[in-house]
Amino acid sequence: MNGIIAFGELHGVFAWLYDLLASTGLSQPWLDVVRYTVLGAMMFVVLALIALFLVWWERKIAGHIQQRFGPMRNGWHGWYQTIADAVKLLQKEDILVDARDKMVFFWAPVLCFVVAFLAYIAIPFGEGLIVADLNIGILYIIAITTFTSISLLMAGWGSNNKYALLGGMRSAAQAVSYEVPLVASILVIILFVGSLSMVDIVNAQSGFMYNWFIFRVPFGPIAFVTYIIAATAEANRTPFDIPEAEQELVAGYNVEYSGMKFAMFFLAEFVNGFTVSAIAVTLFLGGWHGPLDGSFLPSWVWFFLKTFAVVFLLMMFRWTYPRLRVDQLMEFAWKFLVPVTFANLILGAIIKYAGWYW
Amino acid sequence: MGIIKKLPVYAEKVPGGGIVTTSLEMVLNQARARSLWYLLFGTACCAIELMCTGASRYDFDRLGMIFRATPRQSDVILTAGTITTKMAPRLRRLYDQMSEPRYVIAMGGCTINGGPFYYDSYSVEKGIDHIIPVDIHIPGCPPRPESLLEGCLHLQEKIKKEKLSDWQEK
Amino acid sequence: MTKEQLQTAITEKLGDKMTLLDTGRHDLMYEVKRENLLEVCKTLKDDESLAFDYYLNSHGVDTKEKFEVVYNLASIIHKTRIDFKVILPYDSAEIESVQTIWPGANWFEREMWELYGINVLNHDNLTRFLLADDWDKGFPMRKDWDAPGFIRMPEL
Amino acid sequence: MGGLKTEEFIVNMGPQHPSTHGVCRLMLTMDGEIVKKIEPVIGYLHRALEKICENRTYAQCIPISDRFEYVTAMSCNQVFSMAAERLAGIEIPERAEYIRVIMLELNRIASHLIFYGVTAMDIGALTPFLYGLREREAIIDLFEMTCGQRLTYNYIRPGGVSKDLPKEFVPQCRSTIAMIKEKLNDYEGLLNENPIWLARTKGVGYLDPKLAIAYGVSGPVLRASGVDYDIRRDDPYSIYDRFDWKVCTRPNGDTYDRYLIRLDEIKQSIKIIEQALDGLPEGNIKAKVSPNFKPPAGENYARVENSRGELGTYMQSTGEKKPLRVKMRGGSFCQLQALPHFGTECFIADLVAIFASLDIILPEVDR
Repeated sequence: MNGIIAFGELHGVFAWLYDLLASTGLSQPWLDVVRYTVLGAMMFVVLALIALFLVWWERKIAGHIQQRFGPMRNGWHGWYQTIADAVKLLQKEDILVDARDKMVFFWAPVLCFVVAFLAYIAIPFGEGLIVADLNIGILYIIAITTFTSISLLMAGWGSNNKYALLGGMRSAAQAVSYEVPLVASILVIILFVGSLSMVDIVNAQSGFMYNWFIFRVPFGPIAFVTYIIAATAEANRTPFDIPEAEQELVAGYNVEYSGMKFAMFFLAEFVNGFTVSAIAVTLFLGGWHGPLDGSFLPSWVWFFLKTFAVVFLLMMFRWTYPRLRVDQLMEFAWKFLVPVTFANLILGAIIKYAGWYW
Repeated sequence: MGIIKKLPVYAEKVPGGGIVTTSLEMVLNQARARSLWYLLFGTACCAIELMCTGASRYDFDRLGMIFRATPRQSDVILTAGTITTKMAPRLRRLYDQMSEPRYVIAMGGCTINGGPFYYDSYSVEKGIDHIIPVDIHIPGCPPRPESLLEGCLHLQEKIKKEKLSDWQEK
Repeated sequence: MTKEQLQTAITEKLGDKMTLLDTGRHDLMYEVKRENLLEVCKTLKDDESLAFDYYLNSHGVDTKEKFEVVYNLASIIHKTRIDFKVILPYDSAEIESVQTIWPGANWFEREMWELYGINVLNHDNLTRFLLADDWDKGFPMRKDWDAPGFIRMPEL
Repeated sequence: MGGLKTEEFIVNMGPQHPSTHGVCRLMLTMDGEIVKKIEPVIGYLHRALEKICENRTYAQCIPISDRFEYVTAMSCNQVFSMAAERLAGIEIPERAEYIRVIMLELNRIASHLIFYGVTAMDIGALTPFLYGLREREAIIDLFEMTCGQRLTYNYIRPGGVSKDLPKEFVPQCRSTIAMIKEKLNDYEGLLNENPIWLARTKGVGYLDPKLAIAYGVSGPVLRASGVDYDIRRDDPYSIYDRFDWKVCTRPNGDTYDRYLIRLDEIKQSIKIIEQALDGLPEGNIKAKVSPNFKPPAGENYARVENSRGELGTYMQSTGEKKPLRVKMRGGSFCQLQALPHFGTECFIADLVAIFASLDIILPEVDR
C-alpha cells in the first residue's frame, strides 16, 4: 500500500459501500448489477470530463504551437470553451438526409461513442482503481477498440455521400492494416508477463523505473515505438487521419452529421486518443507505479501524469506532420511495421527462452 | 431543437416557471454565442483577409471560432468575397444545408451592394440580401481583420439577446 | 535577337501576308488577312529563325464598326515577342481556330466566342464556361450590348 | 476478380471546397481513389473586370486592377500603369522605379509565403500555414505604412507612385528582410527533409516542359519544369537589369520542385530588395500627368512576372480618356487549362497536392 493515505485508500470506501449494499437484502445477481452500474457511471463521468478537458487542451496546445493563443475569451484562458461547444451542439438541428440508410446512419455515432468508453473497463487507473479486473484484459481492449473503425465505415456508408463513402473505406483499410502491428507489439509484452490481465502486466513492472517494459532493451523500446505508431493510426490522428482528411474529403466520414451526432463522433475521437495512451502507459510505462520504489504520490496521479504525457506526444504529432496518402499508409504498415514487429516478437522470444532478461 | 422548443410552453404553467426559461435562455444563448463555427467559404479578396484573421496575429480561435469545411457542422456562413450570378444558387444551397440556429455575416462591400463592381458589371449580384437573410454587414473592401472581429463580436451580442420564443415561429 | 533582326526575318519569311502597323507601342504589331491566318501561324511556330512556340494570349476587340482578334506570341528560344491582329467585318465574324497549332489557345478562343460572339471554326469544345449556365442576354462584351439590370457608371 | 462490375463515379470538388482556393469547381471522374478525368468548371468569380475597365479612365482602372489578382496586387498595378505609360509615352522618375521594384519584390515574397502556408495545409501540415502568414503580416505592415491598405494597394499609378516612402520604411524593411531570411531556415527545416512531405510531393504531378510551353504555362511552374524563362530578364521592364540576381530553375517538374523553386525565388527577391534599398535615389516620385490624360491611339501588351506566372495586360486606346479595350491575362488561367492534361491518373490526395502546387487563384481565371 502507498505510504501516504490518500485517495489510494479507496478499498476501504468500496468495502463499506458493498456491506451497505449487501445489507439491503438484494439477491446475488442484482447486487453485481447495481455495483457495476455504479462503477460504470463513475467511470463514464470521469472520462467525459477528461474528454472535455482534452478538447480544450488540444486547442490550446495547437494555438501555442502555431504562435497564437487558442480560446481566450470564454473564461480564464477559455476554460469553458468546450462546455460552450457541447451545449451549442445540443441546440443544433439534426439534419437527416432523406437518401440516408436510416438504421446505419443512426447507429454509427452511438456505436462509436459507446465503444470508446467500453475499453476503460479493463484499464487500471490506479492501485485497485479498476472496474473489472478481467483475466483477458488486453485482449478485450483490443477487440473493443476495433469497433470504432466499423462505426466509421457505417457512418461513411450510411450518409450516402461520396466523400463520406471514401472516408469510410479509408478507415476500414487503415484499421485492418494497423491492427496487425499493434497486436504484435503488445504480444511481446504479454510474452514476458505471462498473463493477459492488465493488473498483472502493471505488477510485472513494479519496483524501480528500469523494470518498466520500455527500458527492457532491446525489445522494449522497439515495441513501444511501433505501438505508438500503430496506435496513432488506430485513433485516426495525423499523420494517419485520412478517414477525416479535411482538405481532400471535406470532412471525411462525418460530412453529413450535425448537432449531437457530430458531437458524439468528436468526443469519441478524443476518448480514443486517451484510451490509446492509457494502454501505452499500462503496458510500457509501468501503469500506476512511480519511478522510485515507494512512490510519494497516490497511484492514480502517476497514471494520469504519464497518460497526459503520451496524449501530449500524440498532439505534437498532429500539429507537425503532414498527412500520408492511402497507399503509402498501407505500404508503410505492411512493408515496414509488420516485419519489424514480428522480428521484435522473435527477438523477445529468444531473450525469454535464453533467460537474458531481468 | 425539438425539446428546447416545447419547453417554454410547459414551463409557463408551473408557478415561477418564467425563471426557468429565462435562465435556460441565458445559458443557451451564451453557449451559442461563445462557440460559433464558421463555414470556410471564401470566394474573393476578402478570403485572404479571412485567412489573415484566422492566422496567429488576429486569431479567430480566441473567440472560440474555428472553421468547419462542411455546412452541416457550421453555424455562421461568412460570405467573404463577391457573389456572382453563377454563384448565387450555390450560396443559397449552402445556406439551406446548414442546421438551424444559423447566422450570416456578409463580409466586404461586394456582399452588401456589389462593392466596386456595382457599376458596369453584368454578372455580379448587387449584395446578397435577396439570396440569404444577412445578420451582420461588415463594410470595407476588404475589411480589416479588426473590423471582421468587431463584426463577430456584434453577432455574439445579437445572439445573446435572442429569446426562446423567437424559435417558436421559425 | 533584336527587334530589327526579327522584323527582317518576318518580312523575309512572310513578307506579303503580314503588313506592319504603326499602332504597336514597344512591340511589333502586324495585320494578317483572315484567309491565310492558319498558314502564317504555322510558319511562325515551325520556322527555326522565328520559333514562336509560346502562345501568350488572344482576345477579341469590338471597335464599334468592326471586330479585331489580336494574338500575342513569344519565342522562348529567341526571347522575342510579337503581336498580330485579324480584322473581321461586323456581320460575318468568323475565324479559324489556331488550337491545332498552339493547344493553349483553346480556352482563350472559347472565352472570345462566349463574350463577343465571334464564331470559331472547328474548335473542339465551344461551350459556355464563364457566364451563368442560363445566360440568354446575348454577348455582354460588345459595345452596343445592354440589359435590364446593367447600370453604367455616370459621368463625373 | 475480373467479373466484378465496377463503374466510375463523378465527384464534385465543388465551388466550396477547402482545397480549391476560392470558387473553382473540378468535376472529377473517379475510379475509387484514382482520378481518371478532370473537367474544370469556372466562372463562379467572373466579375466582368474588362467591361468595367472600358468605362473608366486610365487612373480609375488601377483600383479595378487590384481586384484582378489580389494576392499580388502590386504587380497588377504595375502592369496596368506600365501599359498606360507606354501608350502615353510617359517617363517615370528614377526614385519611383526603385520604389516600384521594392514593392513588387516584397509582394512576391508575401504571395510565396501564402503559397507555402496553403500548400502545406492542403497536404495536411496545418502549422506552416500559421508560420507563413505570420511573416506575411510583417510585410503587410510595410505596405500599410506606405499606402495604407493591407491587400488592394492602389499604390503604383501611371506616372509613378502615389505616395513617397515614410522615413522609417527603409530601416524596417531591412529588418523585415533579415527576419524573413533567417525564418526561411525554419521553413526548410520543417518540411524540406520531412519523409512524409517527400513521399507526398516527390514525383507527383510531373509537368512535361513541352506540354507546359504548349499550354502557355508560365512563371515558377514553368521554371520548375526546367524551362529557363523569366520576363524580368527576357522581356526586361522597369530597372531589373541593374540588379544582379539569378533566375532559378528546377529540373524535374514535380510538386516538390514547384515547392522548392518558390523558396529559391524568395531568396532571389530578398537579394533584389537589398540592392534596391541600397541604391534608392532621392527625387520626386511622380511624373507630371493629369489624372485623365488622353494617350494617342495605339495598342500595347505589357507583361510582368508575378508569383503566379506572366501577368499581361493588353490596352488599346483611340485617343479618348477611356481605354477602348483592356484584356487581362493571368498565369493561373493557363495553368488551370493545362491541369486536366497532367493531373490525372493519380490519387485524389495527389490531385489536391498538384492543385496546391500550381498556386491557382480564381480571379485570374475568371476575371
